[in-house]
Amino acid sequence: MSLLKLTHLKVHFPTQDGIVKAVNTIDLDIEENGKVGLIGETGCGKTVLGLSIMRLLQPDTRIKGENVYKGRDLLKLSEEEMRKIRGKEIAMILQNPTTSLNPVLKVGDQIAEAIRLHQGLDKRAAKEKVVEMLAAVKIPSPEKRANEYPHEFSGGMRERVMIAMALACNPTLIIADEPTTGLDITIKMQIVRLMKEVTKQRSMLFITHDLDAAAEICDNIAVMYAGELVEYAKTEAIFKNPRHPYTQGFLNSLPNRGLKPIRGMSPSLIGIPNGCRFYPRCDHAEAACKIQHPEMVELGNGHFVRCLQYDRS
Amino acid sequence: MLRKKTFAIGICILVAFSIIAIFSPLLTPYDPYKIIETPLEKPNKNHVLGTNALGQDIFSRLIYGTRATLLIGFIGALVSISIGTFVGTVSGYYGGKIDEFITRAIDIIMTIPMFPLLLVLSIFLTPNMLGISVLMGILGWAGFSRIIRSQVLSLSEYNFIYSVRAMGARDPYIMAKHILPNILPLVVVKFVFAAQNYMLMGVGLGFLGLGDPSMIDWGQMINCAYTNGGFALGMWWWLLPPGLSIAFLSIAVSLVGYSFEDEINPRLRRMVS
Amino acid sequence: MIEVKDLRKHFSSGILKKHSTKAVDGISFLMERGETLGLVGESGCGKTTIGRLLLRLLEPTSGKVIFDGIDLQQLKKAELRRLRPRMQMIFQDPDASLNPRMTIADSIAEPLKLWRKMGKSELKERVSELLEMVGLNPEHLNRYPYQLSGGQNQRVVFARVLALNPDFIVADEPTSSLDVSVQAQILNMMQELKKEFNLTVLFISHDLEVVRHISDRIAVMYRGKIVEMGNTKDVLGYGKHPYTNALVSPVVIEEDALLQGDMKPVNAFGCVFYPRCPFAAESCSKREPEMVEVEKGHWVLCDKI
Amino acid sequence: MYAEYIIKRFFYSFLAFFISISITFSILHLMPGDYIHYLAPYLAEVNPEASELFRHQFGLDKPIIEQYFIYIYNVFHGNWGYSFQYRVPVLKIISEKLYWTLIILLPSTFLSIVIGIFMGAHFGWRSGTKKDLSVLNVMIFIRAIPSYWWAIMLILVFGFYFNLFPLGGFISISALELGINYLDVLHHAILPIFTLTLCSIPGIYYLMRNSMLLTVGEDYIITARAKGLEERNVLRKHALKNAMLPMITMITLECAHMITGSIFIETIFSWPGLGLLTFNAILARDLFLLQGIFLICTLIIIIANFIADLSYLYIDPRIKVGESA
Repeated sequence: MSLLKLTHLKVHFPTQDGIVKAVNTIDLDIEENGKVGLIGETGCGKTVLGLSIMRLLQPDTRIKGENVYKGRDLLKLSEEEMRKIRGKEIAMILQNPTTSLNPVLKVGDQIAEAIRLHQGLDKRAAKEKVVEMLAAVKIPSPEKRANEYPHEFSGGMRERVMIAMALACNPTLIIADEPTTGLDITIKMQIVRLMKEVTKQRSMLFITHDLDAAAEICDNIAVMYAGELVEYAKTEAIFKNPRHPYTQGFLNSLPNRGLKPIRGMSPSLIGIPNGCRFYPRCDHAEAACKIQHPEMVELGNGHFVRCLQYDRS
Repeated sequence: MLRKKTFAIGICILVAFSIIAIFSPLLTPYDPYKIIETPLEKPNKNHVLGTNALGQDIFSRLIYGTRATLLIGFIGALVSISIGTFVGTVSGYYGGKIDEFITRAIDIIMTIPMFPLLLVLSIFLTPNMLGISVLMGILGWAGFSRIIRSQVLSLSEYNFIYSVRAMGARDPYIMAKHILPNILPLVVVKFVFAAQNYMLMGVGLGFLGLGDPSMIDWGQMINCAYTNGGFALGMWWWLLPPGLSIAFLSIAVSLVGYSFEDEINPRLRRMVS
Repeated sequence: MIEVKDLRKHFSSGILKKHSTKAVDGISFLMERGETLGLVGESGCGKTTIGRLLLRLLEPTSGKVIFDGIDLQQLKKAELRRLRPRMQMIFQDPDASLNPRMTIADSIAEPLKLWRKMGKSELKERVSELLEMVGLNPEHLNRYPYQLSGGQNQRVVFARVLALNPDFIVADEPTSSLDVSVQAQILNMMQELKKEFNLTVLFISHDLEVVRHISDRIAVMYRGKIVEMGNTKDVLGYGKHPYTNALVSPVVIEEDALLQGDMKPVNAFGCVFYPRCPFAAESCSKREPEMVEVEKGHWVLCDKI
Repeated sequence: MYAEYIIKRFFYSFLAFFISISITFSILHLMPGDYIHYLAPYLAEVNPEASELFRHQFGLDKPIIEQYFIYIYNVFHGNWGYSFQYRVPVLKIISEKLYWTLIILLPSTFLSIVIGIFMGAHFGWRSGTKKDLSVLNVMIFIRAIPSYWWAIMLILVFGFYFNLFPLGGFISISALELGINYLDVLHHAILPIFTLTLCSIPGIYYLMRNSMLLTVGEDYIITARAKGLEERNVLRKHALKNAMLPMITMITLECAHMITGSIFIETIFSWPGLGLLTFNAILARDLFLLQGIFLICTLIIIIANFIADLSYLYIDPRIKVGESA
């Protein structure tokens, strides 16, 4: 059953240089207990997508489409109703734990905040819960650590705090934005395992550019390029049988898969041309690609691709 | 858009004041020093703003007063900004022990109140405008140099400074060619605000009776009107014009400064993954 | 080409109480002409410091760097400056490696103006030539860094560095802020340029896979020390040190309880890796291990070998 | 770490005061000419013997190093010299006048900090709205007009035309008979306090607004929202404390501005505090008194600074491990 269903989601916001079309017509389904990996490179709009689900973008952002969570369209809720969902129903792990934790508040208090707010616990009960959460993310001597400040934690430990904070109110859905970026490799694997463990009974949207991490955690993977999804499939299928030229190129450019680059660079999200967005970098490009914008087509078995090679309708 | 307009207005007013200052002799109907008429005259056909207690033409004095104020602001700002830029750049660029020493020294200098010190010193100095404005500049560079230092420091963290050094460029070259152009906008903004500050202070000194007696300045005019009873007698044409002039000038400088500042402040960054 | 002897760099802070941080703690190695040495390690292990020490952009606490037979520590400032064109550095964030107020053409021309006497037309020609070499068009010449992408800016940085025909380059994580599809472009370009210019490269990275592709030899660093060094194949295929193995096939090793970047040793005597080592024995905490040559040219810093 | 931090701060405060003393000393001794001519020009001309006596009494015939130590000793023992104008020890008259200055300085410092910070935080949080921009413009306007001009204008409007407040002084004539009455003093103090507060608010407001603008964009603010916190709690619990950090130093720097402002305002309102004392000392060229005033101003600022440094201990956890100390 679908837990979160994005339909024709568009997120645009004005800047001095023009309107940034960060997210353009995205349809995405997250099932109950499903883990979807959202893969994309810098500036493809994946963080904006995550924030727009939580409605945490600046007020001048224009969001269109539907964003249905448990039968309710989040975009139509009042700010107060939305606030009650944040942290409680849907929790978010923001990018970069160093800047995402408040430097002048104790780690324990930052976690307790959400617990007290959503679960109405008193100070002592909340504190117990905090220690429990810190222990759940395997932070050693949690009682002591709860009273420390973020700068006393290492990068990996801060990431654990972010996870504990997200888990604090037992949310149904977690949106994790690049939780492994910037971590050293030995620590990264620990975080990935931890995330896998704590999301066993939950749904998750895992936003990352790290394919290995996504492969470890997610059942399905959505590949995003220049503000739209270009491929969506089971994790295995993405790795073994990528169909979109971008996905293929992306995989091949990984250092452990041959380091074969894709030529050119990602387009800017301002003033995107018609036609296929990957067209200028694509080796399979044809004349039609320049004019016709391809639609998502299903190749069977839950494998969707946005490419004219397959879109022969 | 709005800021561009305020900037233009501010600049226009400033230019007008400068023209008044430069061409004062051509604009004044009377010699501002000369005692021509009966004292304490009300505004009339001959004297737009009447005459003061000595019988000098207030309007002419007002026009001449522009010079002193603008000069004090400009010279004071020039001195303090030059010293501040130099010290701040050296401190931020070299870092290490030099920086630590300079930073500590500035911390300490900043706790010494400049204006009371200026008053103490003014007892010894024969009041002359150039001396006073240079002295104000010398006393006032510390806070500014701290701002420049932190800017240079964050610039030095950018690797382009490192890579030019790795290329074998000399330090003075790097400072002149790579650091200065990058801090210049900040320097300009601070210059404008410093000039405003020194103008107000210059007029303030005049008001306290510490101005250059050989120059006409608005502060002395206010002081004169205030102490000679212009206030109690309700002679607004004597008291108001110099005060309004400094207020008007200061607002103009403010407009320029804040519009500049808006321009150089890093825009709030938008989030695109 | 490069010889490093027992290099140390300690940073100290604090006025009443001195806190000393051993960023680089007794490192020695040799680099042959034309070779690429990959220096791998986690953030804060001191690898960036080594890069800067090698070019004497930082003064070491002790130890020697010998560059092509010249002891850098003995040089006067002016002598060192004259040597600068022969050794260059490339940094992690390409956008910050270029002066935002200079055009691309000016940035590339700068080293030439500093060191080579050239006429205007000759200079222009050379700049275009360099630009083409790194795969950019003449249309980029009059742009500013913010108008270019990260990958393009890194190309500009390469052009600028190569303008002086250096012998030795320290590349400090040149691709880690780039996207993978662009990273591959830059790495490939680097390989080509390396051959063309017969460069000796110290390639600093935290990404083993990247280093595997680009290096002839690898040195693995942990907390200011090189724990393993040898040919790429040997180190990555038959790694001996437990830390190297943890990097290659991430087994779970305990996270350091200490702060990142804070290099205070847990135990002044023992092995640096002792607190996290799955094979640690009692003795490891007491005695500092010594570098052992397990095979020819393959060194490991571990007592258990 | 606490101890190291406090000791360090104390040391710097002490050093600052020490340097101020050295400045006053060197002003006295390094200025060109015989400084007795500055101090007591008539005395020096008319009566050379008296001026000799004077030199001797003040130890001015001793070697300069010795004088320096004597001077420092004197300053730390409360002997700040003698006011020619009032014929009393400098410290005595200063401490009398300080009381009156504090009556207007303390309330206006408190008020302007509270109002400035509140407004800065409020509008920095909602920056870009119409209200924010108009408040900003009003503040720029207030700031641009010098304090002495505000004082004159306010007296004109509230004292002269509306007759709501006295034109100056600190007590009414009736007090000569009835004795000093607190309400009467308060009535006199309101306008100077108001003026000083008005002139000090914009500076603090502007700094706080900028600090808030930077804080609003921080990631941890988004984290707080993502937790589902109410907007006012995000502001109160997360933004305010962080935005306040850089403010503490700034506020103490503003103190110097306020002291300067009070010199003008007291003069115009004839308020019998340090400011008016300064004005009179300048008129009478009472050097020792001016030096004393300078030292006391330094001392006020140093103390304010020290308090600010200590308050960082409570508000900035990073100091405890000595990172930003």
